[in-house]
Amino acid sequence: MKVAGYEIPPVFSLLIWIGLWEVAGRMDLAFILPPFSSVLGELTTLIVRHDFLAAAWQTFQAFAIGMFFAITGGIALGFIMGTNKTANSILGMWVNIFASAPLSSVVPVLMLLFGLGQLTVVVIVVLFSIWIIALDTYAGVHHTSNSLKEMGRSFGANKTQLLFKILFWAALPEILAGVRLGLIRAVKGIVIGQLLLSVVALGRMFRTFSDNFQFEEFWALTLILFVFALLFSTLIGRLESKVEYYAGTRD
Amino acid sequence: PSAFAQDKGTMRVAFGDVPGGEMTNFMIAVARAEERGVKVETVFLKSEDLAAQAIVSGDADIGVGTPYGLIQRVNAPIRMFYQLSMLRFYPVANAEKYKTWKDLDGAKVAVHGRGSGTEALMQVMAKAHGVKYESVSYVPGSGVRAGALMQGRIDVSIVDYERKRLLEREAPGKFVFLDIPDIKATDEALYANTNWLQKEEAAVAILVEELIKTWREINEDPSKIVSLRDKYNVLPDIEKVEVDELLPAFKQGVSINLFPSNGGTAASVQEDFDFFTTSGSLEGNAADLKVNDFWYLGPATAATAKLDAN
Amino acid sequence: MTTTTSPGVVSAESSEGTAGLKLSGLQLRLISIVGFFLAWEISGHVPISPAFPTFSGTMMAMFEMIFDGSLFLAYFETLKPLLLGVGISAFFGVTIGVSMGLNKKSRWLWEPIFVVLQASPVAALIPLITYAYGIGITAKTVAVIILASPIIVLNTYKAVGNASPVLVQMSRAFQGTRMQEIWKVIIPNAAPVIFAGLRLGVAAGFIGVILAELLITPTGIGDIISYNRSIAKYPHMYAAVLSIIVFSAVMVGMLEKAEVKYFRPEKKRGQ
Amino acid sequence: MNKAIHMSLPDATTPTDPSANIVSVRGITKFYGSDVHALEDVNLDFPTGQMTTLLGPSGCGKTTLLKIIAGLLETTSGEVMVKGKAVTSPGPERAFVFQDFALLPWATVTRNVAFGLELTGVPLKEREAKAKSYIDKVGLSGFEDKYPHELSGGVRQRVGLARALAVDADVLLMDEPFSAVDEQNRRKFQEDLLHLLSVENKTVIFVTHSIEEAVYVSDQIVLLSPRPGRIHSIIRPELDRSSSPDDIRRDKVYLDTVEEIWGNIREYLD
Amino acid sequence: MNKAIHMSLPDATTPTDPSANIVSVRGITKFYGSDVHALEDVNLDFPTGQMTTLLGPSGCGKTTLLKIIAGLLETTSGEVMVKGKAVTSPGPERAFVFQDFALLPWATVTRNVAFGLELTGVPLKEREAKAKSYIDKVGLSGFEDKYPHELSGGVRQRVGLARALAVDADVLLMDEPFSAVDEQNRRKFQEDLLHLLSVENKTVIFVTHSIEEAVYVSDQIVLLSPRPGRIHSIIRPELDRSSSPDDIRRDKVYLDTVEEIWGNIREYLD
Ligand SMILES: Nc1ncnc2c1ncn2[C@@H]1O[C@H](COP(=O)(O)OP(=O)(O)OP(=O)(O)O)[C@@H](O)[C@H]1O
Ligand SMILES: Nc1ncnc2c1ncn2[C@@H]1O[C@H](COP(=O)(O)OP(=O)(O)OP(=O)(O)O)[C@@H](O)[C@H]1O
Ligand SMILES: [Mg+2]
Ligand SMILES: [Mg+2]
Repeated sequence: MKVAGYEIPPVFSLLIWIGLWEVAGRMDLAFILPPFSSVLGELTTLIVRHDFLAAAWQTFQAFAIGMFFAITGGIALGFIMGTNKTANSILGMWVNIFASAPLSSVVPVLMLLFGLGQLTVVVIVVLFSIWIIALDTYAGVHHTSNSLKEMGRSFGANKTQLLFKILFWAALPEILAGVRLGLIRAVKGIVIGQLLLSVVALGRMFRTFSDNFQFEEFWALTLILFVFALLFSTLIGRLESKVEYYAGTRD
Repeated sequence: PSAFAQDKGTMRVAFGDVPGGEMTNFMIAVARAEERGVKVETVFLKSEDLAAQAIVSGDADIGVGTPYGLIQRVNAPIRMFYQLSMLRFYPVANAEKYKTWKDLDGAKVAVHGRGSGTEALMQVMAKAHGVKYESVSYVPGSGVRAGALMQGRIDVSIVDYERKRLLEREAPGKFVFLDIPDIKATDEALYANTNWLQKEEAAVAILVEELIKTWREINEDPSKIVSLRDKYNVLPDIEKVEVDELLPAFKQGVSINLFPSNGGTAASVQEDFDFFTTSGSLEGNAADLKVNDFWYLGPATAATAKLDAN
Repeated sequence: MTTTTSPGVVSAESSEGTAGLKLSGLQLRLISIVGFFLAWEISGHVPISPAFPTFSGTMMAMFEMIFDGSLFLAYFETLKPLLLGVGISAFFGVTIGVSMGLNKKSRWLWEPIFVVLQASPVAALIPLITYAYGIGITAKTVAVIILASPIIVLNTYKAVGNASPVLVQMSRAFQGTRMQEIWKVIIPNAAPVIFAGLRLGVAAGFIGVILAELLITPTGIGDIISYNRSIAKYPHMYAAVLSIIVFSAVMVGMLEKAEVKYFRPEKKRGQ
Repeated sequence: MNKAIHMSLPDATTPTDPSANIVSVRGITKFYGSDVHALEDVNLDFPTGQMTTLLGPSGCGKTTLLKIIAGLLETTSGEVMVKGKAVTSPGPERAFVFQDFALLPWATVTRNVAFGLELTGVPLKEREAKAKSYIDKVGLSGFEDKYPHELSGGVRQRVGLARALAVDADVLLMDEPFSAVDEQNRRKFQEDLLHLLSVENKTVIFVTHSIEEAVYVSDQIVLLSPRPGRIHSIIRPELDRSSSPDDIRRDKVYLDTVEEIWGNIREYLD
Repeated sequence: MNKAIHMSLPDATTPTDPSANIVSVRGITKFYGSDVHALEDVNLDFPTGQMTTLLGPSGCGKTTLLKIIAGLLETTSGEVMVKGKAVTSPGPERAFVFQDFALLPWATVTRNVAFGLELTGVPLKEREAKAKSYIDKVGLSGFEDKYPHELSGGVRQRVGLARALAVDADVLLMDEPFSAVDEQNRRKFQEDLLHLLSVENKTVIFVTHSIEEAVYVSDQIVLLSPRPGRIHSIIRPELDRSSSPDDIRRDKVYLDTVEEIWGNIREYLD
């Protein structure tokens, strides 16, 4: 949008929304919505609290471990589906079901199976993100142009070379897109899991804050999570744009 | 004292709630038990049924709640062994619309959960006053119900004494608290698997002793809750609002006999049977139920005897 | 009928000419389903945990709930906020998305906020909904809306924004008005992607409604799950979870079929 | 005729007879943004009823020029006259045939062919009848109810052609209409097109990369220089179009013209 | 030479001299699945050092035949002999040039050209030196560090050609190498290719849709009939390749051959 001849980047429209929030908060329209400025104020005190740091660290650990398994597992799954027809017709169905299943209903069951500790949270991260990574990887492998594969074979590539010198790189843009979506889903999964179980720290904080009507803290915590999710997806988005030039040039 | 500091076993306690000021007395007792060599790990789950599930599946050793229905239905070898607090709930209604129990005919009521003590209480009262609710909906968490009440989203509910204080403080005059007869029933108890209780007899004995000791101390002088919390540095992270509430809350709690001082007896269990059969959580006739099918009173009896002897 | 290489005897599924004994995709899938249930049954007998029922037990519980009607009642309860929420999200989401695709100012205003909502764990806000919208169907509908609408808006916006410039030019070259361009070219052109967005919206809405039923007030399927857990009737709990997964898979699958049937004739042929 | 090929640099000041030239462009310059200079002062006349080809190396601005004539792009300066009147937007007297066909994937062949009429509000019955007649004319009978994805490239382009013919414009603008059609069908299509145009009496402005195609189909060939596109030369191959396609392709004039143009273009290639 | 064009139907029983024909195919039949019959009993010889073109209507099985020769597809029956030995998989004596170039989008021109060598384990230094020499030969000097997306179609195909040349195979298999290159650059490329091959002494099997291209570049043209592909005829245009490209294109033999093939193919078109 242009104002007085200057191009204003779209992100600035967020400022309008934040402004509305601030006004609504100051007018006391709803008691759950404190002014944005006081949320920001709470933000600084929140992030130095040691229970927050412990909670964040614990959550991040589960997140990192889970993502590691989801990424490796998802890519492997995608490659198996992309290179083997039989595997695809079996796995494809399951992956598609789980990718769109209401996993929030599974969370109560997971605790029964994986206990009360970090393991459950790790499993939630994996469960929320692995399917989309597998699907995207599969799409990348599946759509790798036939002539690229044939090129490899005609110049004498063996299976390993085909996989690591051609297929992997050809599928990379889709893999990265899958990882980005997987990360977003994992963050959502962690929040859903912690809200439903309160096993791990952040969920506990959410619950405490909302029970005690501490809405500044509540929004501050939400804001941190949002920023975290956006940060991660932007980072992966950066990587993605680095390989974008060749995602567009092939069929 | 060093002789006591040796390892007496580990116990994992599963709460059906997030940590809050109302757990301070329990955590003090835990800290004292730890001084005597019992290691206690705590997990905080979203709801009581999750805690029960953790005990059933063996993920935790001790649960917090009143799983009468569970014990009767699943035939699980689970027994309660320590009575933590008495049922103290306060039916509340929007003062603009309702004044007495009689007005509640055809009202929409929100309680904690299906089969919960809160539902039981509301149903018992309805029966007693001959009214019929239009619907009963389930809204877990006294805090949530209090919030919804303040927002005018619900008009009739039932809250714990802590939220009652909150409602009185935040919106004086807006709500009426309906009177209920003195009810003698357990709100929260500790329970565990019988095998585990036998295996960890020593550790359980220590924990129960410290619980009773602490409960008695606080019943004698509620202000001790603050000094003991500082001394043992329990729940250092609870919110400031909760810290401020600590003393008044416990003072009032003591004044209404919230904290039984002997950990449960055959008589208190019998009272539970009366209440929970009326409410429908337990099936059958109160007189036919056997204490030993639900409670393992050994540790509490022993500890009371020991402490009384001193 | 003596050689396997002669044309005509091999199923069309297999690409290689000699695969007379190969199983079709459908058969493989059925086998994998049976295998899954078998593994479940066995591990239920082991047992993994006292709270892990067998498959047969779960199915018994499922039939019990089907025959006493409680499952249908529960679905009725669950589908109300779901359909309402998805319907509202679809109406406003598509409207906002189309306006974003057609109008720069609208895009400037809405795009960042929906990108943020899409990328963030908005589920965290569900506990707050109760304070704002109470505990009834409104709150649950709102939960569905906040989860379902970002994906619907963004898909619609992308579809409309990326409307084939060649087709738009074609419409202009034949003196189509702006309205004709929008209604006869841009929207039909975007329809498949918009519909795909609705499908994703339904999937997100399912997550939202279950979450709301578990977090706000237990009704419908969420109530079956949490109530049966609280009284340790684990087979019933598992039956409810299984049924909702199957139900959503079927529903999303049907939407996908409809999408292919009505919007993507080229895909239908290809498969 | 002695001199088979006329070459001339156009002269903007020469008064042209508006009835002889249905389309004229005057002093057209086009910039994309501030630094892509696509066309520089192009002056051209398109004689009524004739076929003019725009030829030149890739990126020289052929498509740009054609779209400016169609009214789909604005000029930076200069103007387009159609039947003596300056125009800046698409009009009923011009119809466009797109390189990549631009068919509606969700519409049948009949609806696609009738789409131009649909946009101008012709009633359903009438436009379907009209579409049908052009479907027959371009040799698509039997394909009426098919969808574009069921057709091969050559057939799709015939649909695009029928659509342009159906609106009954005087001028057909074609941007590399055969580039997505395979070589052999293309050759057939060229012959069919010439035949059709001899019956329909249209003015055609045609963009192509193929020198042979240009020489084979055109009355007038405009050779453009690389970016910024300027007119390099205008060539009028005086072929005897009454002879058979095969004879034309071995005609000395044809071969000379191809060779000459090739000689001119070759220097621009990479 | 009196008779410019030899036409013959191949005879599978004629004994052929294996040293004269580097590649031979015998009785090749190919089904895709059970109902797509792509090729039917194809027998062909490819003389060493010569350029053979496969020509035929779309879908007649040209690509299929070429891929079978490359060892990329299995036959349903029949066999491919390379240097007298039956082969069923790709081998170092054959190199493929792809219609859509098949370049690695993430690799520079140098790495792409050296990719065939990389796969066979040639050390980095050596293969880069070799790649460089072929990059120069196909006229790509200066493009070494560019990525495919930065190149035009014509330039990309030169990279594909250099890659095939770099592995030093005896036989080059080319599937419509120019179809994605624009017409004018294509013509230039044809000339360059002929020149390059006269130096390199390769056997080339070439698929194309363009009759002119086939006649212009080939020693031997194999005309295939529509699906299932069978050999329709084999034509050897005896052109004098020492004359200039422009002269060749107006040579009577050239024009006659084009016309004749066109006459044959035309009947198959839609
Ligand atoms: N929308 C645009 N923005 C910026 N530059 C453009 C745009 N469209 C075309 N150009 C540039 O303008 C020049 C002329 O483009 P145009 O498409 O008219 O060429 P052309 O002669 O049709 O090329 P081709 O033979 O490849 O179709 C090219 O250099 C092109 O890169
Ligand atoms: N993988 C495949 N599965 C089934 N049918 C195929 C497959 N590949 C090719 N065909 C069919 O086999 C026939 C021959 O195909 P091929 O690609 O060899 O033809 P072509 O002569 O190269 O055609 P074009 O000139 O269009 O490139 C075609 O009818 C095609 O549809
Ligand atoms: Mg162009
Ligand atoms: Mg082919």
